[in-house]
Amino acid sequence: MSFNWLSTEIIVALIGILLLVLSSGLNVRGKEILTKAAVASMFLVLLNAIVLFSREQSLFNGVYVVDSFGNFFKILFLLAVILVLLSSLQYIKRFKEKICEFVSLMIFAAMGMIIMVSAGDLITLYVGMELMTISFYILSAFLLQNQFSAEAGLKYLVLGAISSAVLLFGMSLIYAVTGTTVISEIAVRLRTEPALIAGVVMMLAGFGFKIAAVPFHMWVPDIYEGSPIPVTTFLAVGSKAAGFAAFLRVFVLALPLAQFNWSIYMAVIAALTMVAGNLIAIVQTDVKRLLAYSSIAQAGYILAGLAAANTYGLKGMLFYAMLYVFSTTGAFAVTTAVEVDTGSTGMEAFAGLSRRSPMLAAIMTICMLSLAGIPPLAGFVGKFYLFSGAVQSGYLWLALIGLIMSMVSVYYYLSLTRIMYIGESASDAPINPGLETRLALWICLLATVFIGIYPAPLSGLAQAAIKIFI
Amino acid sequence: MPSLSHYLLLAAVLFGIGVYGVLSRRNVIAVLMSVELMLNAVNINFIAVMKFVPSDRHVGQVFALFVIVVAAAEVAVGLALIIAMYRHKKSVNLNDFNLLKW
Amino acid sequence: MGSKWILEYAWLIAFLPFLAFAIIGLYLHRWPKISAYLSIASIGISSLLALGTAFAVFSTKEGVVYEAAMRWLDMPGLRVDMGMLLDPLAAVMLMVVTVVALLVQIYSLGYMHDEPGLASYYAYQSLFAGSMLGLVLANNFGQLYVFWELVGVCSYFLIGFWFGRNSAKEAAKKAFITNRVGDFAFLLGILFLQLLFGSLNYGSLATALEGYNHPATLLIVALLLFGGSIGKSAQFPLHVWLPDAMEGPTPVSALIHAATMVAAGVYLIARAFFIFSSSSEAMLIIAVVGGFTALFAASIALVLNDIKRILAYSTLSQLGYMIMAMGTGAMSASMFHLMTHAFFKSLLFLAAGSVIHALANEQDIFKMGNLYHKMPVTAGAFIVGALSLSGIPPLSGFWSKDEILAGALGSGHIILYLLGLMVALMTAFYMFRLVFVVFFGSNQAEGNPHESPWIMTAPLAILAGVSVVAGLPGSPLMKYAFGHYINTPAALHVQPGLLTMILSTLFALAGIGLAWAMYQQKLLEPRLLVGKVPKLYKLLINRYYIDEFYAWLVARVVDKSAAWLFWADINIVNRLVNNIAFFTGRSGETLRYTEDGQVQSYALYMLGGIVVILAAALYLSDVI
Amino acid sequence: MLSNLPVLSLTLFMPIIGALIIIFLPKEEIRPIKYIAATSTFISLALSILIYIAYDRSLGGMQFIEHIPWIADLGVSYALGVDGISIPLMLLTNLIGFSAVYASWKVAERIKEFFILLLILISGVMGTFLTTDLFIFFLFYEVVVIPIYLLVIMWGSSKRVSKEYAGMKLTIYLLIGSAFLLTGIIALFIKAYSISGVPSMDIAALAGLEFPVGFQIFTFAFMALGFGTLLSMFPFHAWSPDGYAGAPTAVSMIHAGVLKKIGGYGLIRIGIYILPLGAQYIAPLIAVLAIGNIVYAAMICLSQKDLKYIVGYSSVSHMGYVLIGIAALNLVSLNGAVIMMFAHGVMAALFFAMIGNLYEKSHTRNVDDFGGLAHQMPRLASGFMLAGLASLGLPGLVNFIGEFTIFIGAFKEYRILTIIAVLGIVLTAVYILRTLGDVLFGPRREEWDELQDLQGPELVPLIVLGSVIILGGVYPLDIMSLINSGVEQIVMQVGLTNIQATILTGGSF
Repeated sequence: MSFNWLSTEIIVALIGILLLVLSSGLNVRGKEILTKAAVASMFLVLLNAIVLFSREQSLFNGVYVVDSFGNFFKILFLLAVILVLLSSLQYIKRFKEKICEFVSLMIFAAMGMIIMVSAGDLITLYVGMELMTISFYILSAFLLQNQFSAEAGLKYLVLGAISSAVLLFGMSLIYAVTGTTVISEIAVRLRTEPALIAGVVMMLAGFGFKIAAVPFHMWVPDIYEGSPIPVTTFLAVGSKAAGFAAFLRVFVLALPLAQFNWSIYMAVIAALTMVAGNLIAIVQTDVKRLLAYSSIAQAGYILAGLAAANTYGLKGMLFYAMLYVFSTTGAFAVTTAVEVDTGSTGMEAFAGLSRRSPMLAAIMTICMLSLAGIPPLAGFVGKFYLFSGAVQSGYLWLALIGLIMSMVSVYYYLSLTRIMYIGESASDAPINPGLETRLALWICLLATVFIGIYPAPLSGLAQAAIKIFI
Repeated sequence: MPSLSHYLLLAAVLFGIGVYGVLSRRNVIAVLMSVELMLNAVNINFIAVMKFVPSDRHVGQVFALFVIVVAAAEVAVGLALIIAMYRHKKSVNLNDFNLLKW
Repeated sequence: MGSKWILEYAWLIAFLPFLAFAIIGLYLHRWPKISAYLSIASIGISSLLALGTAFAVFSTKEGVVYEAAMRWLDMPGLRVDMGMLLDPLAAVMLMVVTVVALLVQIYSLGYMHDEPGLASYYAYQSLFAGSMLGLVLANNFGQLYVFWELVGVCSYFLIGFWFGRNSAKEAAKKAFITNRVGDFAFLLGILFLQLLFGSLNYGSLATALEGYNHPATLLIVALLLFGGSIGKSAQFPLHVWLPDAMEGPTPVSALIHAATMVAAGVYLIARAFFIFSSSSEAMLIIAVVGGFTALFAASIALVLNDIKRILAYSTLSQLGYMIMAMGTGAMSASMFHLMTHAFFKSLLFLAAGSVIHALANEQDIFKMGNLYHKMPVTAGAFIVGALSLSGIPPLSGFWSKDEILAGALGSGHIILYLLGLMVALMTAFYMFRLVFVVFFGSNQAEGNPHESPWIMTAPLAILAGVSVVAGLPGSPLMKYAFGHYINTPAALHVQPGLLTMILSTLFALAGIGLAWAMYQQKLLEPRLLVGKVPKLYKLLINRYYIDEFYAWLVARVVDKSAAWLFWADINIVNRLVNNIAFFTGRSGETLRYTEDGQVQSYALYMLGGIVVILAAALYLSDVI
Repeated sequence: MLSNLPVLSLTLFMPIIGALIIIFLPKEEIRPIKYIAATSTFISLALSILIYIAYDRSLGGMQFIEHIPWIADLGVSYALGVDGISIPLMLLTNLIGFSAVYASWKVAERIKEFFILLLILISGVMGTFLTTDLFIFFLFYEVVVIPIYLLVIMWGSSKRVSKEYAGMKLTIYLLIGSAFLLTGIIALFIKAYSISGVPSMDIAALAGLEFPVGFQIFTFAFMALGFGTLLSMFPFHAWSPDGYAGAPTAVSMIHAGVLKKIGGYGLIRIGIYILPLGAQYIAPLIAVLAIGNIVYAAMICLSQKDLKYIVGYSSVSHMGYVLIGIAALNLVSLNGAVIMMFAHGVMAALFFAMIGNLYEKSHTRNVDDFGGLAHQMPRLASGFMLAGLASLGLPGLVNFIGEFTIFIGAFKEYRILTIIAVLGIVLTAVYILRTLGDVLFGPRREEWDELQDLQGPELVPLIVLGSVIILGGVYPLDIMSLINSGVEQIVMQVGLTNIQATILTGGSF
């Protein structure tokens, strides 16, 4: 029976729905406990997903596939949602009685991502993507009273809809050329013709929107800045990873380079993304917006792996996506804690953080440096994989630009570090982020350091996950 | 008898009109409607291809249906957000929604 | 053969002072007296060893040559040993250095008795003695260079011993830097030797050089090596540091800046004579430089008033003499003069020091006078030294100077010979100008000068005695033994004839007479003479404006260009970096404004991006 | 006994262990924090001296090897090993690390954080010299960048430029240089993979491969840019004087003393060893730039008034010697480059320790503010004097060995350039003696009468570093034979021949 293979998906959906159902009639306190229970059960799902990592099966005539690639990302999304929720339990108290809706939407978004990466067919992919995206529209605007949040939701919706339309148009053109939407069959029936190229380019744009590649990145800073921080975090780590996973599966499996060499466009886009993201980040003064631009730059690095489209590159993408979860969540979790304490995410809110809470400052610094690719943190190994892949495919220039831009990025990360370490804070009271956030922070910190120092396990996992492409 | 390329051309034109609407209209509801045009262009493609390309007979139809459903959901959320935004700004003009920038 | 064993221990001669230095520096700096005794004891033992070594070396008719070495710096392609080459040349130098150093150190006990930094003074003295002896012992250029620099730094420390005085500070710096300029050339010379012959050992080089036939290269190498001599022996144009070096304590001037260290340049030429002599052009240049310095310095000495500076210029002049002799090929004559000069010039300095000491650091000779009666021993010693320096027979200076003059004549350099005579006359004049003004003049010194304590006069007496007899080994009385031992096949050895001797003596006597006439009998008023040639006097008293020229060079050329380069570093190199950073930030600032908050412009970027990519893709792929 | 223990790991991680212990100490426990820092660095120092003694020179090659496969698909191993080139630099690191702890004894603010960062820094620097794996090498190199930044901005000082500017410039400049380096490393790794079919980051294994000439030139250029920046190769030196001026004493000591040397070490161990043909092609250009270092920076020193700038620019100048030694690519010159790195490290560290001490007490570093300090502070003066004399290459001090050997070696390849380089010894003498004279000598100045001379812990840097300067200078045979055993192996293996086609003379292979 096929449903046995879908245990993760089913349980996640059930948790999301149950959360909604059970919450009705509970008071705020009860809802808070319920959300914690939901997070705990998500953790069990995560364990389950880890155990079932190596399962492989194609379901429903190939419309839905269970493979190690999908399983890798399932683990990633579950980790991400758990970490994000853990780190935001303090933050989301402000939603009061809507807290369960919020959490359940987060879980649905994760569900959408899971479907997206397991799709064996463009239709499934689209549906999963929309589940995720529509959840995010709502989540972005979850602070409805807040103009920024509402505006972010609306902007995301308009732009997201446009990008969906573009993506769909691309898919329809591919369908026109091949007559199929099953990903594994497209490759077989591919013919080089203008419609194919148009289709590929439009799909590239559609996925590019999700992963925030230049010039499809414009929504990112606004939406990241306006949304509630947990949503921003999940957008950054989850939505982006899902975008990459789908991107990867479709482009590498369905669109062989021999038919149409999309690799070079990827490379150029990757380079532009790194440059633009990092350069604009330099002048930012709001930490959320800064991290938004930084996440654009990160997308550029990961895209370099896709442009390479070889073992190192793909492995690097998976590797990087995973470590990106820890590093970014860690950075955002600190931001959340600071926001909860000071009510602001401006850089000045971080002043003197190292005196108030040395651990928070240290974690923020370490996570950011991991994003910048400073060893011995995880980001360095990830970049090493990605750029090794790029060099192997002949994109030495891309590697050079990427590495130089990484170093440029250190500038703004260190600017924030400087504020944290030598800035003068108004109050000297320590920030208490709460037990769950602490847990999330320590997980992020330890994972970032551990992966950086001993990357072999994660790299082995990534290796296993990409075997469908080789 | 129109061939596939005619349909594709039609879809492309429709998509183009949608794009134009998206870029030029200031009313956010009109923009959403333009997006619907773009999605409809996609649907035309799917249906036409299904008719002309000899394989997987029903996929195009199914896809189009999904698109329609999802688009409906999207619009539902969209309208809700527009109302929320209208409460803040007393406007549905996209140009006014620029608190978030730079 | 019984005394040969001592040669194996000759390294102790240099080692003991080093040991004393280390012990004083590490443990004894709080006990100045003990430091002093330790230092004197070590140099005392060294001088005994040096005498023993000399006996052993001169025990055979031809002179014993003994070489030993240990590896110091060793790798394929470069080997520098710490070794010792004992031959008559080294033996003579060892004797000279140890004896003078010993006497100076004893003398210093009196001269420096109430000095707070006595321990460090003796530490530097020991370090100097060790380095100088190491230099003498060296069997290769690498080692020579090492100790060459070390004596330089000792000189730096000792000139600047009274570091609280700005003048001493400046003089020390000047000495070191000027020497560095010479060493620049010297080091290049060494580099050439290593490059050309693959070795720095004297013996190997001499062998290698025999088959070498490349006069232009040899000329360059010889001149570069000579650069070291110019610096260390203060030849023109690098002579400027030596007069200033008189800022140091007088015993230091006696030891380092008269007798030993400054003679190292001469010793270098003697040691490397096989290189110099193989390039006749180089020899000529050396001779000319030496001769010129001799005359030039002597001319300045004529007009100065500072007792130590007069002696300093005299040293310059005499060093020029020695260098000139080397240039004419009269190597042994030059070395002979080096030896005698070491004795009588240190004698002169120590005697001058005794005077200065007695007069509470007064150095202007016209503020002295009639000291003969108050300081008889000092005066006597000084006069012996002055006579010897002037070349009055049978004092040591006479023999050595005559050999140099004979060498110049014998090698056919008539002009140099005449120049030498001229210098002899000038030397006698300025020395006896000094003698008459200081010891016999009618002026009365201020205060109540009295004879120095025995600890100072005893070394004077000994040195005076040595100055008298040191000429004997080079005289007919000992059958020119000096020239017999210290010789190389390439060197010229001319024994002065009777005529030369008489001529030079006459010139010296003429100088003395002139001084007597002008300063004792006042037959000729010096002021009138000055009035006759005011410009010449001004030129002389300003030392030919050479110091001013260097000061100008440093301030206007070196410092100006340094300031300019710093400006360039800040405004070009640094600004470039800053500008790159600035433009990076600036472009971020510019790009930032693409995010104008307008959804539709975002959409425009997206859709425009698609169009561009699509156009590029269609254009690049050959489907249409 | 030594062979059974992972002695290199122990040496390497001792400071980190110290840092970990300090993390768990309350920040008020000032004395234990300092003692732990001192103890852990002392253990490392003692171990490295032990390694120095126990290393078998007749055998040569890598010894005390530790090898644990680490990342299989990148061919990375946690591989440690030392040879004649790395031992002196490891020793240098620990000498300076130990001294730096004492030079920081009087740090007043955030003592706990300071020593944690300092210890991490020491371990990081050491790691680059101990590893035989290219990946780990780069990893350790970059590990140190961030602690340095934090140390500069938190404990640095602002004079001509602010410490924030100096720290940021230093960090970003070096990181961008390292981007080129890393690109080179990746290119090398990928190329080697395609040649041998096995991914490997082992330096020796990479050196065993024959890379095409064009690739070598290209990659070496990248590495030269990366390492050259770190070595403050003209004109990429702009970070160096400002950085040292802004940094706290211990960082200046470690940065100028050891960190910079990673550049030279990398050029030899990675550049020349793996890419000999590329090295030969690029070398003349490096030699020319080296002259830029030597003369240009020395000239600028003449116009400086801030003590730290003087030493900062002088270290740029001295790196020119190292560079020309490396560029000459023969046994003697490379030997000279290695010993010069060691010598300059000790000297610069001593200099900065003395300056730091003086600054701590007088709150100024301007030469004109001082004069006659030898009256009040004879010990400090002797420290200054020793460092200064070492800096100007006085025989009997270890720097002379480096300069002399480099000149001898370089003169074989570059006549004119070496002659200009030798000019450096004159310029160095001028600015060093000027500075020393103006600071230490001259009439006593009343305003500094209350300054305390060095005492207690402050003496440690002077004694430790000073004795090494003298010992190395008086008896260079031992350390040179060690260095030679390492350099000889590299030179023999890559078979460096006379330079034929080069970037300056043109020509092709």
